[in-house]
Amino acid sequence: MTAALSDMSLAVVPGEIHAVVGENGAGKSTLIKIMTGVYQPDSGEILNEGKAVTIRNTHGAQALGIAAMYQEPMVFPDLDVAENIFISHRNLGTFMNWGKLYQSSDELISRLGVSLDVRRAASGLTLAEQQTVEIARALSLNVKVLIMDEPTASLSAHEVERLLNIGKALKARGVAVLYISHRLDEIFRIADRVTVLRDGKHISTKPIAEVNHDGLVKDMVGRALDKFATKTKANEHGPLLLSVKNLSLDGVFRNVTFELHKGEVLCFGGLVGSRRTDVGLALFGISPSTGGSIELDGRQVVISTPQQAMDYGIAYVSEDRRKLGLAMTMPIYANASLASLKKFLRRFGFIDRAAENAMAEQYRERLSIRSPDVKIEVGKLSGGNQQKVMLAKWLETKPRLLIFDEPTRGVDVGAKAEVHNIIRELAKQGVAILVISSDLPEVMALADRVLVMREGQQMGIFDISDCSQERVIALATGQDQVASAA
Amino acid sequence: MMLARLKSWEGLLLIILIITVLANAALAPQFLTLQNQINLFQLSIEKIIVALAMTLIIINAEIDLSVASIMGLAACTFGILVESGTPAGLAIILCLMLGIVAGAFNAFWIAYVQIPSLVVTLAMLIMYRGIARVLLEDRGITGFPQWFGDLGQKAFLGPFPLGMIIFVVLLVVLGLVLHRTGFGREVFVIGTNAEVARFSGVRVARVKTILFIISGVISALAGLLYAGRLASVRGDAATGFELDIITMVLLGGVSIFGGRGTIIGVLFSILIVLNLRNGMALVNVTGHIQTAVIGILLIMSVLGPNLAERMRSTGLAKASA
Amino acid sequence: SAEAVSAKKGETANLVLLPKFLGILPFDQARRGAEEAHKELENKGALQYIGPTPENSVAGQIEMLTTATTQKQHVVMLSNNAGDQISAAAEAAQAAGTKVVTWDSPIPSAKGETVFVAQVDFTQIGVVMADMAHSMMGGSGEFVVLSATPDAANQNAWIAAMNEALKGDKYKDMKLVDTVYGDDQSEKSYNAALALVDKHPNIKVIMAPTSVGIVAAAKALQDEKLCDKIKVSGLGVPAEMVSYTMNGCAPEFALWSFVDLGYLTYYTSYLLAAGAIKGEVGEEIAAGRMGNFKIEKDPTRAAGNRILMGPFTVYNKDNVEAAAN
Amino acid sequence: MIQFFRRLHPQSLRILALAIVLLLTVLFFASQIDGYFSPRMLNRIATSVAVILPIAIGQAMVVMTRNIDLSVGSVVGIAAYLIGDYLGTHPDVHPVMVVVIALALGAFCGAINGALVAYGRVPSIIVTLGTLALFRTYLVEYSGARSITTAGLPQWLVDLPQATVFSIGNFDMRLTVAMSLVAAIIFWVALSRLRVARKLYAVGSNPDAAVVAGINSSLVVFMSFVLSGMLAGLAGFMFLAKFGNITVVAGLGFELKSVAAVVVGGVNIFGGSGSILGVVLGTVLVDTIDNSLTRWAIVSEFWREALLGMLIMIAVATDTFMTRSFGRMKGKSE
Ligand SMILES: Nc1ncnc2c1ncn2[C@@H]1O[C@H](COP(=O)(O)OP(=O)(O)OP(=O)(O)O)[C@@H](O)[C@H]1O
Ligand SMILES: Nc1ncnc2c1ncn2[C@@H]1O[C@H](COP(=O)(O)OP(=O)(O)OP(=O)(O)O)[C@@H](O)[C@H]1O
Ligand SMILES: [Mg+2]
Ligand SMILES: [Mg+2]
Repeated sequence: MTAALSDMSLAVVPGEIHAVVGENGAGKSTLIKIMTGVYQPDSGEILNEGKAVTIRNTHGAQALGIAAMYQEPMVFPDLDVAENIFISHRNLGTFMNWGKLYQSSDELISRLGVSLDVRRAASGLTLAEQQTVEIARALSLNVKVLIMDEPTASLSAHEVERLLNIGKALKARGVAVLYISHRLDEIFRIADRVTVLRDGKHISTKPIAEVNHDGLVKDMVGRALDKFATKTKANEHGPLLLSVKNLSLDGVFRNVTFELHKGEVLCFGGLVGSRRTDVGLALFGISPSTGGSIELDGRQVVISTPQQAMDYGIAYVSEDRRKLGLAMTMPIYANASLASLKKFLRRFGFIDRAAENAMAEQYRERLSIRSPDVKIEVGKLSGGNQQKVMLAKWLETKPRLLIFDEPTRGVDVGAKAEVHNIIRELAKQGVAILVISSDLPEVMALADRVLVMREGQQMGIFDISDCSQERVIALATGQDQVASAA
Repeated sequence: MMLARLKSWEGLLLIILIITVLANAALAPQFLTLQNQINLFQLSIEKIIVALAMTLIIINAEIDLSVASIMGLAACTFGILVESGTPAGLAIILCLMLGIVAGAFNAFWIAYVQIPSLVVTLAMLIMYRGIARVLLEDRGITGFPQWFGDLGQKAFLGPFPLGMIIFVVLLVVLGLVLHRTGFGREVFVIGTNAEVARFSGVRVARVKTILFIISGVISALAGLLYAGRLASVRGDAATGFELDIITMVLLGGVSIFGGRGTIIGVLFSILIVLNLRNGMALVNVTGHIQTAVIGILLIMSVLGPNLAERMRSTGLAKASA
Repeated sequence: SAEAVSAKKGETANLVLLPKFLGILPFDQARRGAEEAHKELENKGALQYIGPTPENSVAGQIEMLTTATTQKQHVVMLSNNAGDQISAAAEAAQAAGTKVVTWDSPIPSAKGETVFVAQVDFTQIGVVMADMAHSMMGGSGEFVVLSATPDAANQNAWIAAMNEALKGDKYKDMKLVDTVYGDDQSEKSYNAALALVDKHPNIKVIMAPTSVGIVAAAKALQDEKLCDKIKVSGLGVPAEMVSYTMNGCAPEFALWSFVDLGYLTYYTSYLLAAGAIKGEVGEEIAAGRMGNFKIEKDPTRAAGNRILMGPFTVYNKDNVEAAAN
Repeated sequence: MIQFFRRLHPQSLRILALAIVLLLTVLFFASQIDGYFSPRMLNRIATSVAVILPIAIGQAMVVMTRNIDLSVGSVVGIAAYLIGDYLGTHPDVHPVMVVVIALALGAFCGAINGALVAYGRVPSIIVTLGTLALFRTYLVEYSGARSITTAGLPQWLVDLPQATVFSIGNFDMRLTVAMSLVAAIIFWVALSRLRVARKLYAVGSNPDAAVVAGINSSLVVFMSFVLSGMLAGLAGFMFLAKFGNITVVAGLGFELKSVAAVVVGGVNIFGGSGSILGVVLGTVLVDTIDNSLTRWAIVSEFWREALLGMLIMIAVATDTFMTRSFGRMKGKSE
């Protein structure tokens, strides 16, 4: 067994935002889990204000003023939002003061500029909302060091902006912020220093002024990488595949109308909670629509179960790989073949394990999934590599229509480029692609056309040549209405 | 990694099994006789047959507490049918169909209405047993055809009675289904994370329905074997078997949270429990102590490796510090 | 008739005393009786007292009988809780040379059973139960039965015998309105007794032919201050019943000696093991301090032989205190 | 109406549904059984619920942490028997002391379970399946086949089931019922108001997150078993007082009974949610069905169990459907 992390040195200074970058599986999350006492280091030491300390558990970390937001949001689904925020506070008295609890959480939440009912049970929260809860939780503690592990992975431009502002505000208050992200543009905007990890090793720590994008990527990946360009013109595409008219789901979204051709990439832009995911789920038959029509190849179809959707050649790559995407305790090969198991069945329903393995191996190479073999439990992989396994699962179904929901959530620059290449490649092969993404540069890089949603309504659909990041943001936030009203 | 772990679990069980067998052979002279070896299976044959079905159910992250009541219900129904003049062959078929219906009824609430299986089968444990009671009231029924009793008691193939053959056949069939087929893979995936399965196009409700029907029909079959072996039935037939069955499955290393477990592990666990009970009985250990020993073994089989693991890891930490 | 067969001391007879389950007094008393006889006869073999758990009684008894067969025990003394379900195992035991002597509760079909040592005549106990009810109710009115489990063969036989007796002219004004089961658990029997009282407001007697049921019912009626209206009777252990008999909740009940039952069963089994008797009708045995007993055809079952122990004692205010101590 | 649903917490929806089911059940039996609405009937159900309620509350707390305690029946048996035995030789011990001993005995058994589950990391179903047998075996061995009888108990204990705190008309508030209710209220308040008690929900809701939030999950799980054992000890004391005659089978089957009460009471069997009020309603509902069936004239003794199972299923199903449709109404109103 190799060490997940070795020879790591890192110093954080009050009032500084320190970014940590590295490929998937580089050991970033492991590093912070050590700093917060979730894991114990096998060797080495942690110094706090010059003194060596041992952090045995989260409490030890909290006592030192270290708090963290983890990559996978850690919320309690059965508790309401307010309780989730204040769960780790110790000196709030013996008895619950619900009134005060709700009041303080309301204040915290509104300080973040979000609207979220603090009395709601956390079970219904979207990933982004869960992240909001985590931020509020970290803020509520009087922290000296705040660690954020990919806080923006599932946020859209608008929320990212807000988060970065919170980061800056904390910095101004003298808090040391450790910021982990795969979105390099964010890092250049807020970080003071940046540390690069590769394969569990410390590569470099430099002031931000001394590094540029390409240099950083080179440090991370060990080689140079093309920066992905913004598309300005739609690609050629084939005949019409999907035609959606006035698609609605009671109380969730209404009147979504678009067409999608073979080989075309349609991106759904919008704020978190704008119900893009729900449109995807309706097309995939998880929560069937209650109004409107779906036509495939010119024939009207009803999709009420995922099996039906898959029979029509539709695939849906979920945004929540932990809960909906992968069987974490099962090996890579079993996850990869899950959606296309039928292909590997022989007489009497026996699985052709050799063929299954070969397929999984092939994807391991093609998507460069970092793992010694395909028998590894998926849960043991880093986030980005898990994402690739999920992709493999759906690619193997050879779909005609592929719905990607946040396809590069938590994926490093290198892998992200690979995923984008795969998507382009698929489009070239004639697969119709629908990408739900909160990452605007990603939208700009992939889309032939862009559909923007806000609060369950379709705000507009336009060609990439008419599109700009500003226009998407304006439509998604409703600023265009403000503007036209003024 | 997972495979290695499972292997080591089974290795542990195998060691326990060998120790048990050796100790039995040393302490009880009659232990190694063929008749005793057959008796050892025959006395619990219904439980171990149902344990195989229960393995699939628990790996699927469900539980079926109603198995023993379905056994009783099938046995009593058989009694009533035969008593009222139905040919025994037809009665057998009707009872197996009853098992299918009972399993499907469980499945309806669990898979389609989505009430947790623990809740549903707890209620059905009471209800199916109650129906058996309604059928037979305070009577017992005997006087089944000779051949039926013989099937339950006498050697069927070589020295082996029918029940043992059914057990071996089911062991192989269910083992293959679970570990080698697509259906088995789906059982594991649903047990690991049912939502992931649903989002991958697995017909979750259908798989669960099939499993509970399998459990129902195998329970009914076991109930019939029970009726044959004892050549009589009563309203309380097979009462309380469910906990023994679940104990065997869990000792076999099947995770109660679903997604993990092997048929081989359960086979070893069955062999351990049967041999241990038989050995203790042969040296005149009373029922309570037997149950307590199985209980201790159940706890220790998980606790022991856990403690060893912890000592190893703290030992390592100390060594490296 | 022939001489009663006496036991020769010091033979080797391996015997197993197998009660319905372990942990309750009557069976333990039977063990004491058996141990007494074991010492008395200077048996060179062993006497095992083993039993299943209550929740696994049926399967456990079958398992233990089969194991005893494997061990080539000479005789298994069985208080049968499995009804006819045990007959296959009992027949297998007989075929392998292990005799099965039942006591307390027989195998209903007698298949696989050598002889049943009956504590009382089952017909007679029916009459006594009917008589006790008769005297407590003043000869007329409604009464109910609170039994053990629906499958308890001896209770069922006694209740059947009582029903038979009730057909007599003497009892024509008495009506048995319900039979319920307390499963020989205190709490179930207690609740069942109260439910009977609510369901049948006019009952005068609760007849409980089980030692657990009768105390539970007596306690329930006493707790609810109903003893002046409704009486409890049946079969009970004096030590457990004394306070209820003295305060009038259970003025009369019956029981036999389980110690004696164990003692007599042991003697019978010892003689069978030694080959001194075969268990056939007409044989007579000398059972130590208890005197001579004859094997006869069991008149209360369609088949099977029995040794009738008898008599039993009806306890009331006058004798219960002495028996309790 | 819409406003009303809007303001309700999901947990309250569940309780509302349960209360309606209970009401329907009571109304149904009232139409079937003469004199059903009587203080006597109320007393019967109340005293019967009093014994099982503490066990159900303890079970609920264990279930909330994603565990299960199948040993409660054996703990009840041990507590009832050992205290009865002890009182036989020490009749002068103060009643309060007796209750304390009962709680301590139960807590001790619970601590064994809790230590194995929380610190030994053995799944609770395995631990408690084992201790279910172990505790019972200990009792059988210890008892030497003797039963505890009322004759060996001090008079105050024998009279305890009749002891009445106050009476309203013909309804007597019995002391055992009061004790049970007080226990329920204490735990109800504690679980909704006491900060440490909220950790129970947190641990059951998301164990990983609990670790990260700095909650000592092991301690929480351990304590839930100790409390469950303690409450089973209390139930054992009440069992002894109520039934007086204790054999080694005392409390047999309480494990499944308490699980039934807990799941009917709306505690999520997968942990994280549930309320004591729901557990009280669930316990009362199951016991009401049970007690009413034994008094329903047209139902023969042999039909009782079948109907009990069926009615529990109907209650659970009705409650599920109602909770879901209330949830939908609430959703629409938002
Ligand atoms: N529970 C675990 N057991 C063993 N190895 C693990 C475990 N979790 C992570 N690893 C391994 O440790 C290494 C570092 O993982 P880590 O999650 O810290 O990466 P990361 O830099 O956060 O990546 P990402 O950007 O994808 O989140 C990876 O190789 C991963 O496979
Ligand atoms: N576990 C789940 N099972 C089924 N549906 C889910 C689950 N988790 C989330 N969803 C669905 O996904 C939706 C989340 O989509 P949301 O309303 O946030 O729109 P979105 O535009 O996709 O936002 P985001 O950018 O956060 O993905 C939820 O409203 C819900 O319907
Ligand atoms: Mg990470
Ligand atoms: Mg989404």
